[in-house]
Amino acid sequence: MTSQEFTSDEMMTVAAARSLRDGAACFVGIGLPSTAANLARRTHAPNLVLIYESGTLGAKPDRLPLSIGDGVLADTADSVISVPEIFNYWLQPGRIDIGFLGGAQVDRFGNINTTVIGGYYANPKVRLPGAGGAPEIAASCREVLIVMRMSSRSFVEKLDFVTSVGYGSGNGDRERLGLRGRGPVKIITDLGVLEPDPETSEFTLTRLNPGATVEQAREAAGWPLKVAADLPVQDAPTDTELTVLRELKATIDNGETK
Amino acid sequence: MTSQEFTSDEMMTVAAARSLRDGAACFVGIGLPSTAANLARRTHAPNLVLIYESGTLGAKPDRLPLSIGDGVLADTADSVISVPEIFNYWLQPGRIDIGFLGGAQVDRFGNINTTVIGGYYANPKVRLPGAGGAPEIAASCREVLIVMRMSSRSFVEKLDFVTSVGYGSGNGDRERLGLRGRGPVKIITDLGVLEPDPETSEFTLTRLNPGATVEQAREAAGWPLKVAADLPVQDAPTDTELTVLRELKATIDNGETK
Amino acid sequence: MARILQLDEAIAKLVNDGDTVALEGFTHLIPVAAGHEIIRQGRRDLTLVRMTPDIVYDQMIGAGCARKLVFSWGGNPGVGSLHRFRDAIQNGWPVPLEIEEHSHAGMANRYAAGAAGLPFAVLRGYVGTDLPEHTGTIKPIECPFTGETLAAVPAVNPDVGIIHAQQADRQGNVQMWGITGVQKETVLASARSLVTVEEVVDELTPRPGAVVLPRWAVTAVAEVPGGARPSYAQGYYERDNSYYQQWDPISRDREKFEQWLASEIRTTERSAR
Amino acid sequence: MARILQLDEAIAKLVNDGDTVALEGFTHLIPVAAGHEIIRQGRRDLTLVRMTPDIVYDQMIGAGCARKLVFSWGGNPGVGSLHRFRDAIQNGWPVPLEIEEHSHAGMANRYAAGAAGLPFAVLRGYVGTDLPEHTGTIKPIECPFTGETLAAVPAVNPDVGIIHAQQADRQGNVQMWGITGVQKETVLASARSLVTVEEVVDELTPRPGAVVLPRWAVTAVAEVPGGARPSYAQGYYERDNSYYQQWDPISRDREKFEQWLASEIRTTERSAR
Repeated sequence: MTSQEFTSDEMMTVAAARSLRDGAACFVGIGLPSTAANLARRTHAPNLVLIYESGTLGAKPDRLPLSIGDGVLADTADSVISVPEIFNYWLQPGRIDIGFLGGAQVDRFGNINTTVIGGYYANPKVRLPGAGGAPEIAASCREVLIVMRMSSRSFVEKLDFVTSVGYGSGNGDRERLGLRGRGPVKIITDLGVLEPDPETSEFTLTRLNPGATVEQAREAAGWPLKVAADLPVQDAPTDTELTVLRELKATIDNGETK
Repeated sequence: MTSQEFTSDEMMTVAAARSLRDGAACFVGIGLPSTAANLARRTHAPNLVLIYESGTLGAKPDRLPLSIGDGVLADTADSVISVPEIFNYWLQPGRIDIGFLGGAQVDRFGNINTTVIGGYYANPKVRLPGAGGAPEIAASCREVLIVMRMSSRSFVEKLDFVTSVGYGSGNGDRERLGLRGRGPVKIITDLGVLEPDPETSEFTLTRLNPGATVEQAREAAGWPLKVAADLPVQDAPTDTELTVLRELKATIDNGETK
Repeated sequence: MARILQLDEAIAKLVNDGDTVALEGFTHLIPVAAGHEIIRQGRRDLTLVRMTPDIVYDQMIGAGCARKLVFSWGGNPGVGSLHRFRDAIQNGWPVPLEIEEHSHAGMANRYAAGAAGLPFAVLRGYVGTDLPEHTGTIKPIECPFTGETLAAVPAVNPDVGIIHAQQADRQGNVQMWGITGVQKETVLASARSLVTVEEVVDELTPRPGAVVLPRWAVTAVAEVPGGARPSYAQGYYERDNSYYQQWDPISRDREKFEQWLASEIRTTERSAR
Repeated sequence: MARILQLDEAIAKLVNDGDTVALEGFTHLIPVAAGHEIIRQGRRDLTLVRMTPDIVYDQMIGAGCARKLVFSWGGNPGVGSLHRFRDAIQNGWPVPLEIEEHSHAGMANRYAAGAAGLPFAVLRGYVGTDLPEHTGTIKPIECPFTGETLAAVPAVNPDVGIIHAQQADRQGNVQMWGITGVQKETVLASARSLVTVEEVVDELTPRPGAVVLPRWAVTAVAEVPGGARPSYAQGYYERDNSYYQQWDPISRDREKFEQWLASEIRTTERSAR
């Protein structure tokens, strides 16, 4: 526990970092996932293996990388390999323990949209960046962590486009589709943590962030949010976590970039 | 022309070396092909690109390599790559100009057997090493040079096993099979050189070695050998060719090994 | 055998209207100067291929060079959207833009198949997503041994593949190091290739992690110091992160973009970036 | 996460009777000592996989370890036949040996598919040859885009993949350099893996052309100096060409071979070679 103030973003980052067990191989995107992974590596998980889709295996950056292809990743990696190799030899066979995903929209089964919003595919209201590595991260990592701020615009009843599959239309769908990873095990948000119901695979609020309420969470979900009977409050960031996190953030000057 | 004595092996090696034009990329096996390629690189083809299936692109050995995986190849190569890459990215797309093949048996269409002789596949009279890189060298190099000593045991009416395809059962077969390289353009032997008839693709004696006779060649072929109307005698090895060849051979002490 | 040319000469010789052109570089070593030269020479109707179209493709699309984009992630990394790209898709400005959209794994495999001389690649991908519904170049394929269904994607074989590397020697052998992405595959998959380099040196010194492309696998090399800016060239210069942020307001506004084109590309012999 | 073990301990833990085992190394870095330890521990009914079975496989087959051999080129390089291999195929001595025969391109792709978690690989291969008639693991496959027919081969996924490398660090990260063949694919395709190394060092120094296998992709590492003899380990020792020639008369004669087994393998803790 901390005596310091902290932001909801900091709470999300710390919650994500805590989800990374020492020694795991972690497929990291830029932004919050990279910050969380580097925080974990500096706190409870010194042997966390950081893998970036640019082809760096076991990067050990001494500052936060500014992009997934930052030179500090290549300089500090155990091995730098090609992009085809990272996807084919490392991601696809299920060698990577944990993958991070975010997106513009998520549904109750942890499916994600990073492609288009509104209108139709050829002429959308908002054109998002697209798939990138996400569909195969969602399919092949042993576990996936989704990190997104909650709002009824992003936690939606129905996705405008399925870019990456969580549990499809519910329990058993991953097996039916032949997806080999376990799927998303958490959605880490600014209000709390959601976990899939073991029976239905529907994401259910299982933990609140300090200061957040169930009502806020319900309002920020575009579907009737299920809430666990037992709803503990997450531990606030510790002093150590906050200090290390802020030191890390201070290593980048002009914003994170993918 | 030379004033020196030379062996029929030396004539074969020199004839093979002369077939390699400067700047060509050449897929080299150990033994005579490697000797010929290194001879060419030291005489008329200083920019010949030597490629060995062990993954060395542009090797420039200062002595004859003792095996296709000799350290001198890796040490002097422009690039050392994996075995899957050499076959997939370099050989298969038809990037390599010339490939060498030899074998225990060849037929009149330049098909080659390096698998089994006599009996049947599961219990042959002689079990040969097998395919190695040959089937895909035969299929994908822009041109193939076959180098073999002539004898009625090796130049046969019918192969006991087709390991590598020349012209199949005759003209047009390569196209029908979808093989993209041009096929074998010469069989270089200890008695002379055979080239495919432009109409039928049947290998025809087109050049004699100094001292060899048409009768010897006919006797050493297991099929009724066709002979070109115009049958020049190849130039004997020059003094330079012989000197360089013998210097090269002197760089290896205890025999060539694959 | 690689010829060493000036950049303008190389683009003039290698890139024709209507070609399929891939400029690759994964965050690192993006061949930006070559893209600017394509704009300067007024190429039209290109099919542009790139896993991660970012600023340089936004610029080429805004300048009207492209009729189609084949990609897997399009954005201004860390900043937001590519507004010229969106304007072309949504409003057909300055010309309509068709898109063909894949995932990174799919695109990487398409290049790898292209480099390997195969007509298609097989991967575990796209399953359960909406991509196959909109992208014709994703089809199911059955394993002839297990009966399992996987995804097939066709090879990419650009007419011209363009990359940036740190060094070439005087014979045209190329060496790059650091993050090298899908650049080797891009060159090998393409009918013609151009490598812009930071410098031409007498001899390449072998380096840990370096990728070497022999001269006989490359069509042309052009010495273009700073040719990857605002991206970076490891060992030469850092990424100019502020440029990516400054691009956003220019990209958002057709008029500002036209001004940028006029002052930074069309009236200069070589762009400052 | 790689464990650093003694060779005998590693073989005892990793290799079981009946397993499919691949010992790879293309001329360079052949894991001969590991093969000898498998003989010493009396493993039986192995399916042995190797692109280029040479002396060490002749020895393992002669010792009766194998029931099947999957390969693409079998011989004593530059010397001649593998006589123990031939005796097993033709006379079933000491036990019958089944074979599954491919080309190098096919085997390399089978390992690559295994490493990539795919059930099969596609290549331009085998067309017009007699191999598909005798090898059930070669099948035609049609490109879903062009209709062209290519060859499919199933992935190889050994129970145990064994390679030799120059170095590992104390955490079990492995580095090899020089000709590295299909060794990375062998480790990645296998359920379990053993890397024998010339030496365990405090820290791996990056080298040009080096292949690194991170510790979490390797099951066990064993320090076995000279473990690749009579093949070579670049930077450590040269190939012992005379050994290959001396092997021929031993291999030709069952009795001499039995004597060799007794004196060089079964009665030694670790073979001199």
